[in-house]
Amino acid sequence: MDHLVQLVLNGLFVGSFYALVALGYSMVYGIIKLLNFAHGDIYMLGAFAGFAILTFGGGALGGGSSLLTLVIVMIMAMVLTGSAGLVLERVAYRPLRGSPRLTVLITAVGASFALEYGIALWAGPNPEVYPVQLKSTTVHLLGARITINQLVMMAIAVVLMIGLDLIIAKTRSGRAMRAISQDPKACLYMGINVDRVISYTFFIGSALAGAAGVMAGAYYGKIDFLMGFIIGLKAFTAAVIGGIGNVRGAVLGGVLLGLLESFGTAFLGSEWRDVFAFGFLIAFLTVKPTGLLGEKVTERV
Amino acid sequence: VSGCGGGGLTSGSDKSSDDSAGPIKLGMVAPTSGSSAAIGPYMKNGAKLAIDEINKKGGVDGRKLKLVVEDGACDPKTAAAAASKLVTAKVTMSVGGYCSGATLPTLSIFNKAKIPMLIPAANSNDLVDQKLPNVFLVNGTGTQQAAAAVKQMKKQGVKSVALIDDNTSYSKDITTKTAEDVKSDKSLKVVSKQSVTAGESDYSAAVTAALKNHPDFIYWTGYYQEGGLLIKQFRQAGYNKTIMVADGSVDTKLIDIAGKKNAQGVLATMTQTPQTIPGGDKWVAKYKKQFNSDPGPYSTQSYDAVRIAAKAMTDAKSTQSDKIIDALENIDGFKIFSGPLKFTPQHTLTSGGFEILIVKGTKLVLDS
Amino acid sequence: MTNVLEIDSLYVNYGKVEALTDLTISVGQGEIVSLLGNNGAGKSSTLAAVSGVVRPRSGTITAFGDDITTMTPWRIVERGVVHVPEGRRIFSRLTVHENLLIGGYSVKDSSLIDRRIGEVYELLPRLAERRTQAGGTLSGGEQQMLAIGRAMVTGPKLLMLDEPSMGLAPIIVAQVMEAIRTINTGGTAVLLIEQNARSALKVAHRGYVIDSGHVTLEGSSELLRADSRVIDAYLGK
Amino acid sequence: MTTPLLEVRNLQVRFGGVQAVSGLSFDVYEGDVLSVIGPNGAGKTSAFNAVTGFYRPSAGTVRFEGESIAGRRPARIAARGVARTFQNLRLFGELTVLDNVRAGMHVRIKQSALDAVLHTPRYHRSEQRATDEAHTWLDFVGLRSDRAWEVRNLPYGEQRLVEIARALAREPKMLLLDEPAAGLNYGEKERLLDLLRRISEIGIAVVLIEHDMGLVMEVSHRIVVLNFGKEIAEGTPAEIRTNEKVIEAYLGAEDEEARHEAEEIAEEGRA
Amino acid sequence: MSENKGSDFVAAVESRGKSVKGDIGSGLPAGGSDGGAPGGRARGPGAASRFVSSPWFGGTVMVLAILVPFIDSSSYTIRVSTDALIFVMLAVGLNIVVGYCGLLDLGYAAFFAIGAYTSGILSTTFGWPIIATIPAVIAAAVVAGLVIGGPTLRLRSDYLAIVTLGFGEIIRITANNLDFTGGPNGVFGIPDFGDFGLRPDVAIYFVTVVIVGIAVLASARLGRSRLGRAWRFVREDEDAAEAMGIHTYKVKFAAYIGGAIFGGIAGVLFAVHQTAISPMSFTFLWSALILMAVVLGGMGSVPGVVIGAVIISLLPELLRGIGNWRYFAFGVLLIVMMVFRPQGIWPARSAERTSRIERKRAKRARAEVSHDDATS
Ligand SMILES: Nc1ncnc2c1ncn2[C@@H]1O[C@H](COP(=O)(O)OP(=O)(O)OP(=O)(O)O)[C@@H](O)[C@H]1O
Ligand SMILES: Nc1ncnc2c1ncn2[C@@H]1O[C@H](COP(=O)(O)OP(=O)(O)OP(=O)(O)O)[C@@H](O)[C@H]1O
Ligand SMILES: CC(C)C[C@H](N)C(=O)O
Ligand SMILES: [Mg+2]
Ligand SMILES: [Mg+2]
Repeated sequence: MDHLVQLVLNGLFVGSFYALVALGYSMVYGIIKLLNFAHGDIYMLGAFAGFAILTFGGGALGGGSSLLTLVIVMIMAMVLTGSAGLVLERVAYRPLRGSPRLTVLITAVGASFALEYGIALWAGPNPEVYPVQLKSTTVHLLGARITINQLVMMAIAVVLMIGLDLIIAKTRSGRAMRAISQDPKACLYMGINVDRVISYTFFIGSALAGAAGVMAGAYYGKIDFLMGFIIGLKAFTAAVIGGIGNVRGAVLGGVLLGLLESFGTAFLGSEWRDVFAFGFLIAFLTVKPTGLLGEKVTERV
Repeated sequence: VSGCGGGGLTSGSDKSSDDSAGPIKLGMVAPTSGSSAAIGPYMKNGAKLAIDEINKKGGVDGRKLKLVVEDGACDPKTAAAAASKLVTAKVTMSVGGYCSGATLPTLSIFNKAKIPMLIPAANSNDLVDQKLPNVFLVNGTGTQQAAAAVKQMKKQGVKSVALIDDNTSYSKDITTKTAEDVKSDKSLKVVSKQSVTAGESDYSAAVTAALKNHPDFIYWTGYYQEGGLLIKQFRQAGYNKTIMVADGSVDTKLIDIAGKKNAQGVLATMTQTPQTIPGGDKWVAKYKKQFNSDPGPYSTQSYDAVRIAAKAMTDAKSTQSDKIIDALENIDGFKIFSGPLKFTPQHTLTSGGFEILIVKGTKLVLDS
Repeated sequence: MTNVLEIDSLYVNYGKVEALTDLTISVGQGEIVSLLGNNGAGKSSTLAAVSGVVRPRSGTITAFGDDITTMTPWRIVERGVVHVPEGRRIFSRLTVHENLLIGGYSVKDSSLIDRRIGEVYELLPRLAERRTQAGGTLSGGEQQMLAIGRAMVTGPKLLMLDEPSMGLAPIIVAQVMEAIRTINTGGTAVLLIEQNARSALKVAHRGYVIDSGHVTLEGSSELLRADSRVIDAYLGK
Repeated sequence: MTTPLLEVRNLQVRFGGVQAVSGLSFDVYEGDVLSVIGPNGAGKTSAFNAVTGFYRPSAGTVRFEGESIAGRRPARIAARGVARTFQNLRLFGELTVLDNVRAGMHVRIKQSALDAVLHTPRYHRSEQRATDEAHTWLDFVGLRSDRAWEVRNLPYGEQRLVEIARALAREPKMLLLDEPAAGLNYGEKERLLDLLRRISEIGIAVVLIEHDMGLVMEVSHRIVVLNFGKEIAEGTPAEIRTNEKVIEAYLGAEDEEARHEAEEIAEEGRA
Repeated sequence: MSENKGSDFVAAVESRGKSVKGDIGSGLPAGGSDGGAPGGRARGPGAASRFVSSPWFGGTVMVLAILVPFIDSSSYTIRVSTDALIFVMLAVGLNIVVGYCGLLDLGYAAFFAIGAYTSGILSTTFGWPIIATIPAVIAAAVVAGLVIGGPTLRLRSDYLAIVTLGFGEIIRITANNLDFTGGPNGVFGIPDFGDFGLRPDVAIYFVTVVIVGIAVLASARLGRSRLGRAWRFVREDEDAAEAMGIHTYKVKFAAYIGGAIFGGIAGVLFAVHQTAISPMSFTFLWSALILMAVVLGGMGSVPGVVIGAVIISLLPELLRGIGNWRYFAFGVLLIVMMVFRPQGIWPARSAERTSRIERKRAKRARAEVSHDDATS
């Protein structure tokens, strides 16, 4: 029983981390259907930005490991990665907006390489250790252990999800995002500044990834230039499973993936974890071909 | 029918034997990109140090040594291309090879080109299983390391052990061999075997699974990047018994990542290194002076590989493959960091020279 | 300044194809002006150039006294020049109501948007019935109504309609033409493209006939309706 | 007449709460030109979609040549000899005109993948035939544009013709056309009218959805009028034109002005 | 261009018909289908592009490939050329799935792995001659394609992408975990086809040239067949294809299986060439790189895809010289190339050779009574 609760908690926590990265992914993905293979690298960039700020500006920030310092660093890193996202969009994605969708895949992978090896050139290929790390008390929940930090991070994921969901569902910009995702050209007739809305989305998506990167650094303690690769794939998986372009779905997808991994490890052993998770997802999609929350639209002919 | 690339289409290899002129080239395939990109420079510097020393003393047979490094990226295809590039560059010997998986396809390339290999790091048994005459391992094998690990477990009177690897051939090799050794012992039991995926951050699922049956000893056989995280996450999960790591994790970064407190008392199976043997600090200082950084994993083995290569060529009085191989097989007692060198008939080290290290403060030191 | 729109010597090309060559037309305050022409004559291209979706090669476009030739589409919409493109371009996964809201994207005052949407529902009750249905699942005619309604929410001062009667039942065509007249009496100038030349000339004050990218005939609707060339080519009989 | 080619009985199509078609019945006989008219949203396209397999009917039967086809896959129904066009053009935009028409012949081309790889005589023969036939149909519909161009670069009216040629190339027994006259100008409608007649002449039953009354009245043998998913009238053009129910639902009876206008519009095409 | 009729109207329509989307509003977004063609696509085929789509081009490339060892027979050149050819085979195979049929496959390396492992295991553990493993590889690829394609090919776009990605990972991890596949060490000591009196690597190179040459030809011919057209119909508009009686599911299946066979045979070549295979060679990155070759070259265009594969395969090798900057430069170059050639390096050109068509038309005009009296 305790063990089972522990598995659930592990899964929820890992899942909420995936969700955090998947949120930004899903936004960008939703609006321009971009298979943004550089998203994970923006996350990595966020982690390194936080690292640099803490290392070189640590003194100015008081050097303490208070939560406040971390929040400030996180905001700075978010601005930085958000801007990086803007530049990336401008340089590598916008010029290809009228071309077949998959061409952007090339520039995305190109950007991914450039970011990874750019950081490797700058910071060296060795992993770095975060100068400030979260220390946390463990609490017991139904016999399983979880730390306050973990609870906080799960809460952050949920809050962000609700916030983004509201933005997308209720606001003017959100509606514009959805409209662009369906027919960007038609949006011009509506007076929507398509470039700006897409930039805005990229900024938010990348800033979220940056925030997740700083959190990963502060929580796990280790960062390296390839840290974004696997999590980028997981975020992609979560975003699709959740239902394309649906941020609520992205979070659910992330959590589902986390739980699958946790239970897969327990049932089949850790070496079969991903086989279990992917096997389940494939089976799931065959039964429900539009993902967790993707609505089923009878397409008109 | 021969082009500017040299060699014919029909000859056994395109390596022409220009024996006499110019420096003797030593080739090294090492990762400078990909997930093991950090290791490349360590190996390269180690080899460079040895070459400089040897050249300062007049080189081999009056000819200078020259190092040619190619990126293998820890990827089989890239490594194979790198090896071919070295063949084309006419290296006399190979002193590289870090990832076993990426080194395997290079064996036949070097073999067909008749280039003897001294592999400084990669150490899967599969490398010597093909019994290729040109392949020599300078690092202790998984079997030897597993034996050292089990010896330590017994010494501590451990009853149950959890083995964790990272699913790569090197790592799994050690856990498999360890499990085999453990099986032959009634008092000891493997209660959990886990394989994690390198490159992730959260190993709580594996940690939970490993701790399910309450082991008194954990042996991690992967690299320090994940090793550090695992130690930290095991400690966070309340595990306070022994954790031991294998040589891929021996780097002070392990302690940084795990956190100094968490890492205290962590053991490691490792061949001797200058950091741990008396007098080694002089070597370390020299390395530091030349490269302005600390030596890292496999700096020493690469250093030794070059020295062994030089020794063999000197003994053979030739740069011809057969003669070098003969000379290598006949080396006895040549001093390298892991002890006096003598190759077994399988071309592995007679004694792996494995020792147990322990984390004390911010350093890994010999466990006394 | 009596003309809301002045197009002067406009040239538009797609790659090597010249769609408009030296096209000059104008729309006066409170006017309904129709564009007639064969398939591929350049009618849609004219509207596209005005709304900024296509960049002209040369020539000037002036709306309400401002040069809008090189302005971005959203700036042009902000000036009250609204284009209902051919092919409807409904946002298929947004609901009918959301489609109307998007029409109000450039309107800052949300109560104004609500009021205009109310008016649209009144004018086109079919849309009110379907307000939560996804735009893509509407019937062809319903989509056309939505496209027109959506433009009305934008609050146009100059409304450009590209074949609004396409796919509409006769009774609705009459209604739409009536609606155009109503919108126009409210002070909105209208530039109208219609294959249905008869009803177009009935509702319009003036018209232009375009062929191969430039104007070949212009005049009041009565004049055009009586012109033998127009009768032969567009009205029949 | 004998057994109908197409027999639709009590057809129903629903989407969640929307009953798009509720209990529609009609027959199509060989040699027929049948028009389906009705207000926007009456369920005409939905009925087409149910007949051609794109929507699954929620109830009712659809028989083609006596065999039930309701709920079959569109490809299967098409293979039996039912071809259609779409209300919004559904051409293969990036492919050439010829390739678009060859699509219609797909099921008739006898050629295996191996033939293609080895370039056997059978391959050359079948390709040749496909090309020839494609030209025949394009000539038949009177396409003037170059057939080697990507179809999306053609003027709209020409694209309509390509879509019809593609459907004809299927050599169907029955052809369903969803608003083929939409977006065509006067002259092009005239040509379409002629084309429809010729299609009927070569023995293909035509079912037409159209809002252009001129065309409908001119070409149809019979007309079925739908409203709210149900048939409200059926008869010859003359009968339908004077049917009060139809005038009320479709042409507008309350409003004299609108009715007048509608009639005028109807007249226009007849010229 | 059309010599018949000669009316001004026809000429006008035709000159319009040639239109291509050029510079419609700079920086404006264009939704998928509005994207438009690259400048010149619908223009009459220029000499260069006519050459590329003619059999001469294939022949020339083939001759060049055969000449490589005679120009530079260094071990390195032979190796990277062989690698590039194998990559060409993969790209051409994936092009069937992605380029022709429009199915986004992110796990293509799975079939590559299945081919390599089947061949590797049969030839080492069971001692089969390598050539004899090819039928078994084809069978294995087909079975795998059926198993994974069966339930999933109904999925649209990115859901299919995830499923294939998952499939790729499942295959790799399974190979890593099972004993008979050699676990993480994989299979080694794989024999070659025999040396035909040549240097072993040169012999492998020539065998590869032949097999890949056949494969490229076959895929190009498939693309110009009934099945190839059906793939493109499905890619362009599934519903319209269905309405034409094309069983879209079967057609997608055919593409998927076809791709699987190409991938499997490429796997055999890879196994022989590497002599040692392990799960490390079949990672997601590989699938992504193959896909990139297809997109970079020009989806659906066989010459394009061949060029794309050669670039993706050789570029990192060419960049070896700049050391640590290698992958950084690779990334930047990818972006630059794509921004300058957004449709791919050699995009598919769907326009047919006008001459042949016009010949037909002229013949017809003579032979038949024209129905289109309405036009004149
Ligand atoms: N996106 C485009 N790419 C290439 N050519 C185009 C494009 N849009 C229009 N054209 C060409 O420009 C010319 C003018 O087209 P336009 O759409 O303005 O005509 P139109 O008068 O609106 O015709 P229709 O009545 O068919 O809508 C035509 O020859 C057309 O083929
Ligand atoms: N997938 C769907 N989901 C919900 N409602 C639908 C769907 N498809 C059609 N409808 C509704 O069913 C009704 C009938 O639509 P249909 O397209 O058949 O009309 P139609 O008679 O063809 O009209 P028009 O002449 O305007 O094309 C419409 O009110 C439409 O909104
Ligand atoms: C730690 C290293 C000696 C292991 C090496 N990477 C291998 O794969 O064999
Ligand atoms: Mg138009
Ligand atoms: Mg309809």
